[in-house]
Amino acid sequence: MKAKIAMLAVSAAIAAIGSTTVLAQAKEQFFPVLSYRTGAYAPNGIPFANGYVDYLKLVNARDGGIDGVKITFEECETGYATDKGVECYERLKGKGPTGATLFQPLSTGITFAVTDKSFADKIPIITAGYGRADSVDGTVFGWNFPLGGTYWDAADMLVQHVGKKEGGLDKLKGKKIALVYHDSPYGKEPIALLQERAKMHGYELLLLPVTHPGVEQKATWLQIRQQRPDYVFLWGWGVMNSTSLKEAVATGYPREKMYGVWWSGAEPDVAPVGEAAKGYNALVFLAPAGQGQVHKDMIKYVYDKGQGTGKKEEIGEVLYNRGLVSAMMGVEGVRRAHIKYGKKPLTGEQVRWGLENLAIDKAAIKKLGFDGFMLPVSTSCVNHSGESTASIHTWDGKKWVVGPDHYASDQQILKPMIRASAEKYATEKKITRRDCAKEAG
Amino acid sequence: MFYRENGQFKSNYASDQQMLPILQDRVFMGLLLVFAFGAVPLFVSDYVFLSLLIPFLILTLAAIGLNILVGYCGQISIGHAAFMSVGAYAAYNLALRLPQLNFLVVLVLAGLIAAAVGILFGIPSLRIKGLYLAVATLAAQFFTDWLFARVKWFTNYSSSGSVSTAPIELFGWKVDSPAEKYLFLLGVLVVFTVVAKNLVRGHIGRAWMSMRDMDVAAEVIGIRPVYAKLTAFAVSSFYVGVAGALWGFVYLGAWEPLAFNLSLSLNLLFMIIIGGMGSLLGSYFGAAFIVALPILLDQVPNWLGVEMSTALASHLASMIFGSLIVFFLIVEPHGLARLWAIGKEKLRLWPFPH
Amino acid sequence: MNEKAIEHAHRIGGVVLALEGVSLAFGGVKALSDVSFDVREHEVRAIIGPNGAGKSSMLNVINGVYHPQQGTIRYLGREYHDMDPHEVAMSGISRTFQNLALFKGMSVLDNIMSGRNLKMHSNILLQALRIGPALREEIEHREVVEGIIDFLEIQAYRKTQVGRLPYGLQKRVDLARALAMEPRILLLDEPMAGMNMEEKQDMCRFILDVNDEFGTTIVLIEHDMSVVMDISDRVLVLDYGKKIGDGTPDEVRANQAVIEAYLGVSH
Amino acid sequence: MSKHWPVLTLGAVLLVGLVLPIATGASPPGFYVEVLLGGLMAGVLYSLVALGFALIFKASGVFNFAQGSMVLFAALAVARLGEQMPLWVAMLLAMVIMVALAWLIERLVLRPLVNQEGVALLMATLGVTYFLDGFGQTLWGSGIYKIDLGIAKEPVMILDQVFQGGILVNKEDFVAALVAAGLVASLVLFFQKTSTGRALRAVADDHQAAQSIGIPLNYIWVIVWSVAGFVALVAGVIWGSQLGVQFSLSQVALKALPVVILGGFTSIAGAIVGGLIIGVGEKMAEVFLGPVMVKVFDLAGGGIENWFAYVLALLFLLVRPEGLFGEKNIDRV
Repeated sequence: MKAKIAMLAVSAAIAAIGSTTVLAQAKEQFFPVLSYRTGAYAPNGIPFANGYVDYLKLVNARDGGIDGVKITFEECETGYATDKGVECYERLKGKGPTGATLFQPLSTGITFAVTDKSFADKIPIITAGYGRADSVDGTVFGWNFPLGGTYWDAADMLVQHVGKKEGGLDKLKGKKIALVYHDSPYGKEPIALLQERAKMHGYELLLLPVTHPGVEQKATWLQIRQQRPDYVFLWGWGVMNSTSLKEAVATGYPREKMYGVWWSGAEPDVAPVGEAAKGYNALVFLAPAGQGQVHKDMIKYVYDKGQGTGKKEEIGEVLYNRGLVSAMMGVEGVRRAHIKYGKKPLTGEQVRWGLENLAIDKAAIKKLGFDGFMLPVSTSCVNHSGESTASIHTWDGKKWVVGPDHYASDQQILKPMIRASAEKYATEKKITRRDCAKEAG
Repeated sequence: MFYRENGQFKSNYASDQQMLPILQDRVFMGLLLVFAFGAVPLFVSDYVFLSLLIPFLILTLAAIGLNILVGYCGQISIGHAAFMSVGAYAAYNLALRLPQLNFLVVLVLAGLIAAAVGILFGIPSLRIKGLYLAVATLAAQFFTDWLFARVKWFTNYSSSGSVSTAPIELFGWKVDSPAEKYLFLLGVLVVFTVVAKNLVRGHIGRAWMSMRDMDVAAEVIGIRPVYAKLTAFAVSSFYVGVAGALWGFVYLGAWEPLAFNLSLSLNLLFMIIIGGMGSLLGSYFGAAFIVALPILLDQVPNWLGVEMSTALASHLASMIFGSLIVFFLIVEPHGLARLWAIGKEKLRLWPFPH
Repeated sequence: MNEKAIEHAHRIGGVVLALEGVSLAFGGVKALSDVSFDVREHEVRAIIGPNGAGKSSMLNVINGVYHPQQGTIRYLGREYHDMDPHEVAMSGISRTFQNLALFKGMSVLDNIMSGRNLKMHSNILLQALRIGPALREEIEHREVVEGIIDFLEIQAYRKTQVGRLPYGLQKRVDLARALAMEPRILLLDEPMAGMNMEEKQDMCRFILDVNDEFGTTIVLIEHDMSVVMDISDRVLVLDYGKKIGDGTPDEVRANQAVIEAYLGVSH
Repeated sequence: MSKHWPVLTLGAVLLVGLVLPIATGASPPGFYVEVLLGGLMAGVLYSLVALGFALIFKASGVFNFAQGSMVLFAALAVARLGEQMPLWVAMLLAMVIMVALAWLIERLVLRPLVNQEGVALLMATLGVTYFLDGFGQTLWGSGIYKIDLGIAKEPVMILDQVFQGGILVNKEDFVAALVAAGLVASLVLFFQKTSTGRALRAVADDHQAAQSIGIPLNYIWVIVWSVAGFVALVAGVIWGSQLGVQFSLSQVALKALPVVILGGFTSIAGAIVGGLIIGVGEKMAEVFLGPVMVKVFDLAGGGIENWFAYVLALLFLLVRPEGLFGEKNIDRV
């Protein structure tokens, strides 16, 4: 008797939780949205998520969906925590008539965790400007798309930039570069490349990890003051960035010699320091701050109708724009796949083909309203990232000013590193490489 | 009416000392096991396996481990995720460096390594008590957080500091699908629960409980505090270490040191307090509660059809979670297991309450 | 003297426990100063004195809870100084407590079983699997404990959590736990405090039976003078941590210092 | 004298640790003084937060894990209210909110849980933590906000005649440390000199005795939690002005935990001295010991300050379980 009641209760509870997946055979494409609007990284997570979600809304409002297929989406709060992110992934992967289209985990830690799952679930993972550097290799990482560049690209470009400032990469010999990094997979990714380059050019690399969430950096900057490195590369996220700048001010380290990765160069990073952060530089890739055609559309079709996710005045911030671009690339992947599979809701596996055959050229960018906000991207089965190019922008105390130079990572250095690292992963996981030539045929 | 022990006489001490002396309990347990092993895999979705049942099983194991230390031996630890991480990294390195080892052997060895570390961090318990000890156990938490992030050998020189594991294989059985993982974990948990039950009702269990209830008196009747406390730390860390290895290998698959941070430790403590200190059953209840509650709270607005931003939903969930913790502590400080026992007591008398 | 008493007097043997010049202080407060006394095999030895006289401290010194700053303790001819309580317990001295120190979260049975812990040796692995020696051990010791339960007439409460029992029964469980250790010397710290007349009589009977049937030496702290004078062979009187009298009940009753100490306090 | 050996040993070890970098020439003197000052300034703040812990523990036996969340909550209140009104009004208003919060916590959490075990109370404060984190962010938002105390952020160089390269002092840090030190001093005075303060200590020493001389316990608890709220407010404003007001503030308070165990849960002097020891100790360890460890063990970066304080406190407790100034516990049977 009691057993029966208990069993009924258990099965009812399990059924209740499991049954949220209502299968409606509608003409809809489901986009899961992993975001973090709470916790230590919320100040950065919010604008990004707003941009991401707004773009999906815009596509529906302006174009009536992707080629007539309506976008549905659901947000899931990860709090930038890996286990919560995995739970969100599991919760959302089966939703929608064709399952989740693609995931953008927005955390390197979550990316690492779901990469393993992608092989079984056959759902692409876009990590635009983050994620694992070796996942460029599409023959091993069949489902990862580090579009626009990885941290190895970023680190490579920064070394090139400081080399240029010194008057040639050979001038870096004997110099000291400090990497102040978020002590997580995200912050550790660039180390391998910086070490490789250090071997080539003979600079000394100083590694200074900062513990999550990064509010305690006094000792780190005392060490910088003691060691007096020629350059400081900043690989921070959230509050860590502003704290680093604040400590740099406090220890008198010149901001002009500090270079952030593209996640360390947005408004929330410099705003708390304000005027004192003047001269600080960061990589900017794809989307700097500002407004263009897409933003006008956004205001017209979404915000003026009261459908906006965030505040109107925050449209055009660096992280907002990055959210827009990330969403756009996912949408374009689907649009591309429509060519092969028809204009209907697609599965993750079908979308992968679209993402592997992305060809967003200058004309397409202009048409999409992103003129001036991103550079062309094209991918292939072998190369899941596309060319990575970026510039440096500098905080002038009030706004970000983009510098004139474009940098591209040196494939001669990166390719063998990617190959070796992907090989190691393949061996560990017992994965056989895809044969791209065969698949194309 | 159905739940009666009248007429069930015990003719010898052996039968009186059984795990479940009452017939109805044995039947119920049998049915439950049949249901859990046989029926659940048939109708449960992958999502429920991966997000609810698998974490529930692993965390129950960890909660039993922590309960042995806190609930049975009375030594508070707020840094127990440290031993989970020791177990996880030990298992990772064993599996990596000795690939021919059977995974069960890896598990046990990982547990033993965690136990050794547990004993090390348990030494202060011989000198300090109560909340001092509790805060001191944070040393284990922060030290292991640091250790696995910094010493490259532990992560096999992974450039990102993140490690990932290959699927488990047991005697040719590839534990891969959610249902298989569930069955494997359920098996492990059942074995470990029986072992824990044996320990706590054996003389070592009495030694632990006597330490908890009145340590001076325990020593006066001949129980060695060093032995009682350190075995509790060892057994507890062993359990938690095994749970950590499973958390890494079966649930996460890939992880970084942050996966075993302070909030996991605190969650483990919540589990045993909400579930019931000094109760194995309570560990199950507590783990179920703590695993399911945030997920349920996350989805409630969805079910109700209320449009709500995820941020607000998650803040509300946090508030409700916090309030429920306080509420439970006020209403039933002895946890859900006590409520269960009271219910059973009532059932024993039903329908004649006098 | 009746026959039983004579027989009892014959059984009393040599000195098993002797304390010499024991002093104990906490910070500046002296709990015991230069106290010496001995205990003989099979006797019932009482320690009396007003509140704060140092009686409980005396027991704590004997079983190693406190380590005296000065003085020696000689037990079975061996001198010990910094023995820990569990070592003292191993050597055959057990005790009950003034303010019930039972294990409140455990059942009556488990409380008493824990008194057998020092005689149980199966290793942790065997216990985990509960096989072979571990299981046999549990059953063997359970039998002994059942004997004690019968002896103290608490059969009905075996599975009850000890915290839920009335005070008088808890005192009995406390005694049962101490007896389960099969001690050579049993220290009883106010075994009858807070009991009514009937309960006291029961307890007296139990103490004497233990002394008779098991031949256990008993050291007893008690406030109730009539009880003390009735059942003890020799009485030690403490006041402010000092020994003011020692001898048979009759001798002590006649001791001027003792009378003054008692008159000065409460009676 | 002999029973003070753990304290003396600790002193000796710390002294050697202090002298070593400069004696071995590992650090130029100017830089050394900078590290020392940095440690002291951080230490004063640790002392302040530790004082919050010690106060509540002393008066109500609660180990208040919610201290960090109170810091965040107070800072958020000041920052968001400060957008609407002058800063000092915002601070006053925030103080009123903190008192109300203290009253609510007493009413809804502590009173129903009176006489529960320490660990249950600890968990209850964890529940309060979750609640406050959610509530604070719902009420005030989860972005990053500013508190501008109007102190210049540029560092100043002092004593550049004495030391080569001079000593860099951050004015903001310096002011913060001064404020914290002032607050610590005034709290100590409050407890030693005022009648309410003495009543609080009476409660701490003996609940029943305090009640019997007519001090209402509930009233005392509200006061203590309000004082803790005030401490949180000041800490929140100081840290918030330095780091920006955002969620991570709640975690800075964790830094004060080793201070509390090192100093003794109930000791005000312990909180102060412990804070300074740990502030200086961890900075010294990170800057001077860290690089050595990285070289010797081939580590991926230092970061030993995260556990250094805990391990230091733990080792000390091993030889002296009651902490620096805690009261010794004698088991009674």
